[in-house]
Amino acid sequence: MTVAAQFEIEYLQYLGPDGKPVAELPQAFRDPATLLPLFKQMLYVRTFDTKSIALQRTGKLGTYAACLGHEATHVGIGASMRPEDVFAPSYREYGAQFMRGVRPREVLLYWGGDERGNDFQGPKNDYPWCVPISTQCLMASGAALSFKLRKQDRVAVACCGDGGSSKTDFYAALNSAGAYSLPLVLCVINNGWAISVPRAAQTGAQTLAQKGIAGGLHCLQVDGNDLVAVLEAMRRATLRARNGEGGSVIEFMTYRLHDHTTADDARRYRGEDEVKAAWTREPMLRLRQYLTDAKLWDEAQEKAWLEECGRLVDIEINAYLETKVQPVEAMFDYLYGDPPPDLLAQRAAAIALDKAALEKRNG
Amino acid sequence: MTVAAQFEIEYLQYLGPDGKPVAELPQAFRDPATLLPLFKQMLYVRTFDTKSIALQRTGKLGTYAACLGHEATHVGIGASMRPEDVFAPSYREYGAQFMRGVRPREVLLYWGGDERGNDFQGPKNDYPWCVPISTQCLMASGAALSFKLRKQDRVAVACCGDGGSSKTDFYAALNSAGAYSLPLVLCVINNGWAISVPRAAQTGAQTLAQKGIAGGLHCLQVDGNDLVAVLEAMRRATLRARNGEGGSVIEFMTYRLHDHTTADDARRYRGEDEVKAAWTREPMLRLRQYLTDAKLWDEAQEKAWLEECGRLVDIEINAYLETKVQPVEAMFDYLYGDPPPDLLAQRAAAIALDKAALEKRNG
Amino acid sequence: MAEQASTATPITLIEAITQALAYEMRNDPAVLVLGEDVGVNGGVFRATAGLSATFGPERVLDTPLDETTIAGLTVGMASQGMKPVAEAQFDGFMYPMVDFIVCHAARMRYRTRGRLTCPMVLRVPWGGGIRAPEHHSEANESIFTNVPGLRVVLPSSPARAYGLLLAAIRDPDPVIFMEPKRIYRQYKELVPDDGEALPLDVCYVLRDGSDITLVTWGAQVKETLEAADALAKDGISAEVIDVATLTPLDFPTIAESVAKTGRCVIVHEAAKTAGFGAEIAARLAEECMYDLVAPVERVTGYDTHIPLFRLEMKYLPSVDKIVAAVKRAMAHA
Amino acid sequence: MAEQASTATPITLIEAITQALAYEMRNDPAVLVLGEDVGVNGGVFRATAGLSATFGPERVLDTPLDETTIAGLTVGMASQGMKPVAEAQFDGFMYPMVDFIVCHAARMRYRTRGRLTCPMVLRVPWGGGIRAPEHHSEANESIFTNVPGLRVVLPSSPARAYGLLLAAIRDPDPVIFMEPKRIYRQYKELVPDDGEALPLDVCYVLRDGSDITLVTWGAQVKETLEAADALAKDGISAEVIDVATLTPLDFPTIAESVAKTGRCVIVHEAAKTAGFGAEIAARLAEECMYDLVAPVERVTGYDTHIPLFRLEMKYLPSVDKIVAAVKRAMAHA
Ligand SMILES: Cc1ncc(C[n+]2csc(CCOP(=O)(O)OP(=O)(O)O)c2C)c(N)n1
Ligand SMILES: Cc1ncc(C[n+]2csc(CCOP(=O)(O)OP(=O)(O)O)c2C)c(N)n1
Ligand SMILES: [Mg+2]
Ligand SMILES: [Mg+2]
Repeated sequence: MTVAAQFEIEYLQYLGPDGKPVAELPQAFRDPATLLPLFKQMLYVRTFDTKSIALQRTGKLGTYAACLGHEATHVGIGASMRPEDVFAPSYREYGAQFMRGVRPREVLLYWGGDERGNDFQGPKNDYPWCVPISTQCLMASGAALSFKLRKQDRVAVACCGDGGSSKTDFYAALNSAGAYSLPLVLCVINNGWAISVPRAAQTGAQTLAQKGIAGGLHCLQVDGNDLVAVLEAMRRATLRARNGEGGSVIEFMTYRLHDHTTADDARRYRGEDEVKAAWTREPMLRLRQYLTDAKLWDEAQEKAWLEECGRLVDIEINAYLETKVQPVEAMFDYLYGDPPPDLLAQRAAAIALDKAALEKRNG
Repeated sequence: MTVAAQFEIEYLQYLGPDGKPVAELPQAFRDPATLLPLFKQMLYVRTFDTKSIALQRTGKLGTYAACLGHEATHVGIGASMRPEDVFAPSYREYGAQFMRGVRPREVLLYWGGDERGNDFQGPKNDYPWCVPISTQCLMASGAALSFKLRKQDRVAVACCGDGGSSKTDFYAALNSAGAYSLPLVLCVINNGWAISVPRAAQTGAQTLAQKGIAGGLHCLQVDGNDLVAVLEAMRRATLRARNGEGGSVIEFMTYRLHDHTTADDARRYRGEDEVKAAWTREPMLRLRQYLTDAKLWDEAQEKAWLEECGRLVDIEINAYLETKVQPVEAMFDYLYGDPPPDLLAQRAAAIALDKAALEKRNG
Repeated sequence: MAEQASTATPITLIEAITQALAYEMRNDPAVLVLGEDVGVNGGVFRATAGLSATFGPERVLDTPLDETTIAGLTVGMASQGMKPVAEAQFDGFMYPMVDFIVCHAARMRYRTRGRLTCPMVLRVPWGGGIRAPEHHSEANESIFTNVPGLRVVLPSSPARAYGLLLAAIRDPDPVIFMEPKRIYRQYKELVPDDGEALPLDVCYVLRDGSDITLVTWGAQVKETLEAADALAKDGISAEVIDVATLTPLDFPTIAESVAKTGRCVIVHEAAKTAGFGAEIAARLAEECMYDLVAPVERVTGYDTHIPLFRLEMKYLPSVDKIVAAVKRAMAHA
Repeated sequence: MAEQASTATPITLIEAITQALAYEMRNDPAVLVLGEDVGVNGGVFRATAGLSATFGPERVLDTPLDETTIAGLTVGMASQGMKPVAEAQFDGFMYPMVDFIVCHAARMRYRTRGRLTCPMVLRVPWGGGIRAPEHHSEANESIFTNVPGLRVVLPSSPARAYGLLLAAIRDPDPVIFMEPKRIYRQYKELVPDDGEALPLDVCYVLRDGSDITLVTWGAQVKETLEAADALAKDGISAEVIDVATLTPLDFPTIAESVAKTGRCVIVHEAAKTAGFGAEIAARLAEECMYDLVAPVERVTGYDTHIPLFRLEMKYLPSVDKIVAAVKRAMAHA
């Protein structure tokens, strides 16, 4: 038999679900102290997530996509990027975005029905949340192409889900990244479900990582609940990107512990057992154990930090709740850099109508 | 290192460019006599191709996409299908289509600007020529899905080019074929060029066959100038499909010996040397030699058969040239099964206009 | 739920959709449903609730998450003798389907001179007003209205949803079936599960009037009828037409009304410029000029994207906007 | 060829495109060109001929064969500070780009409140009449005319092609730039390579007249001007307007003309129903009713697909069809 090509996909895991190392930790992350701030960040993210869900349940937020269970993957990705890199999220990677300077109030504004949530005060070039699945991956490929053409030492990182890895835009992203050898890292966050559709129904591929083979990319599958594995995978991929070795597809194996969004009811389509089992593998548990074993963390510290997180998140929530609705003209003011006359006339009419309505209401 | 997955892509070649076997021929094609009718068909296709180009050059045909150099791949694919299977061509696989009963006059009508060329009198369920690249692959996947759902023992076979394998629709086809485990054979005919863009610029993948890995499909790379390799690859893939083992991606390595179409001038973008080298590997040469060595073919036979081919093709050309232009109402009559009143009014107006113009012209 | 299909309780528009799907799946084995989350989950709006349980997963297919895939598989199946009813989960996710709809669905019959056809339906929850996230609120019917070979249908009541969906599935050609999600559960009405389809190229006169014709479709039918009520109090008699089948358009029904009233206001939630209202106004300018005593008006979404939900109601046509336009028209004699 | 850019010989429309691209690539390092076969091959219509040799392959990118890819990469680059000019090889291959154009290009500024923008151009050879294969002859401008945030431009002379393409590249927002391929090489005119852009929201009055206004765009400008000549012989004075920038539309220029002439015939090659002509007729019905002495007419492609080339000329508007419509309009007083 003549062989035309051969491939092998590596799997990375360092911390087992019980917090014990299952392999020698990579050099860069061998000192547990480097992990501590990220663990704290994961706790902060979970606090934010919990409070956001509560906010939605009390009618103070629109539909919200929780990130429960994804904290290690999200925070690890964010931690692996440089400020000048560009991040292209889907819609639940708050952990990564906070690391890049997106403010929680911006997240809330977006899910609260206000476009200003996308006007990040921190990472000015990062992409906004992206509702059309996986289109962010291809835009990120375009961003990476622009870096390469301008010889900028920058990497584009995009996230999508297991469902998103079926989307043609995801394939277009990896195809183009391969064709142009781009500094692109495609992070496939496999949380087992795309709303109600299980991973197995998305594709006949054994791993989602292997999709990268289709474009000649570097492929890795990692335990996405293991922060160390996430960091190591991202380290390798961003290094390759910076060295001109091209793009990567990384599959992060994690689990969506919450409903798809607050508009969803996962009990319709998935069993309790599966969720229960997933809770034993969730990312906080093992990292807390590992840091506790390393004498870097204890219950008291956790309690204090969670209180601090609550306080910090509440500041953001209040800032969100206090943000006034945009004036009616906001729907006209960001459409064109050079707005056409007809639009300006509509704008004026809308303002007049709004004023009249207000006056009517006020008697 | 923990390995998540491993893959190997097999390469098939049986007849070398010189017509000598390079490996033991597969059982099914060991008797050279089985190859003879297909060789004759390849010669017929080349005759048709040559005459079609001439027809275009003399203004009797519109833009025409030649198939020079692809004969083994095309004829081999067509020969491997059953009548009840469905074929989804791109736009140059005449060799496959003739095997399925498409008439040369239909090919000419299509390129001659007449929709009736797609109204195949032979394979009633085959797809028409498909100009939007690779969309036929995804339609074929839908056809395969319909076979599977209705438990029909039928296979869908689609062809696209090396360029076409970059198209998102191609990826969607392989993704869906994998997800539903469909009886689909995706034939990627790698002729080195997509108009002016070389294969290397399409993707970073070492082979195009490996794209199938992204969907968990069976992958093969074959020498597309070697009819035996083509037949064997198709035999394996269609067998898998019929056995419920799912879809395949086969990469056929061949070469586009002609310009992309008659509207193209390949000298603008590719060197003479490459073309010259390709002529030494073209499919007729080796098969002729092999059959000659097997005492099944000689120059006299070839001469006689080519004459017969010329005669047969001329009948088709004449039938094409004699086909009257459709009446003006033809542009209305196949739009809706149940045409709406406004359209019927436009139809009547168009007929009246046409009649008036004719009368004016005739004095 | 499919099982309740034949009971005689009033149902909502979304239940009427389910009822029609279930009816036709029982009636015709070639009919199947596909889309994201349409299976066990029953669709994000519950349009396919119960169908998987009743008809099995082979007739209610969850697809991989890719709209190109849904469109392509649908065209592939339809051209091989099945009658697929595909779902786009939301209006804003329909764009990747445009290529297959325009290049293949709308052309299959034409291209092959009738040898292959494409009897498919694409169902799409359509329009704004439900406080949903981005791309869940778009009124994008005019992407398809200039494409020959398609039918674009947009029902606005449970009964019309039922009858028109049956008609759409039975039609031998591709139908884009847009469902005004804002009124999915607005009210219930009795919709006998009798399998009776409605004609596909007919506009519905919902209210008779003599002073002005209000032409609308989709969720805006609600505001338009409310506006007509309000106007009646002011002594203005408005005729209300639900276009329901945008293309091919039943213009004669509109023309007949305008011949009577002499005035016309067109209401739709899509952006104004080149929205489908333009076509109706154009036909009026071509064919009814001598009937018109007042300029035509369009009350529509502004020429900008529908904002996120904090502002969306200010974008949409409202009763006030419609009433104001009618009053302007009534000032002409 | 880029090198000939500054010579003072008359050039064709397609050469004017090349000249504008070369000018702006010299002028602005952020500008780059991408598409299928745009590199060494210089584009299937030679629009980018010579650019790769002059500016190098890093500014003239051949893409993998996928229009989704082209659109996505373009939006990605544009949102990161480059000014990409993408080419769709033919009109019929533009549909897979719709998603990125509508969901991202047209919304980038809006969605991010101006934080990110999308200054890109999508060039598309447009329309029928060149005896080309299937999907090479489509007039599909109305796919985009109802989409806020875009500009749709369609020049019809070498000088307008040059000036409008420069304007499109410099515009801070996405521009769909459709090029009437039938008249790519119809005639030559002097187009100084002075880098002067034309305004993007202006209709061009190509011929003054007093009896009727003919409104058109693209290749049909040719037939419309010829019709005006023919009508002049019959004593009918037709004003001819090239819309050129469809959206945002410069309606005042059209209204002003109709105020003078009282009659209007709109000519375009896209199918009639919901073609962009509908928008112009609608504006007339809304804003110019009292000026009109005759019903508006649209002379357009029929509501069917443009046939393959044996019949395509019977589909397209012709001088005869335009003249007949004008004569009908002139019968009204
Ligand atoms: C193009 C498109 N189609 C459908 C949807 C609706 N939708 C939102 S999220 C989702 C599932 C996504 O699953 P996955 O990619 O696995 O990401 P996850 O939500 O699990 O993080 C779907 C179908 C969408 N947003 N965009
Ligand atoms: C969607 C689409 N984009 C562009 C084209 C124009 N086009 C026709 S053939 C071709 C190249 C195809 O190359 P390949 O897939 O390798 O097939 P080959 O012609 O070599 O057989 C291109 C770009 C098209 N037909 N469809
Ligand atoms: Mg998921
Ligand atoms: Mg090729």
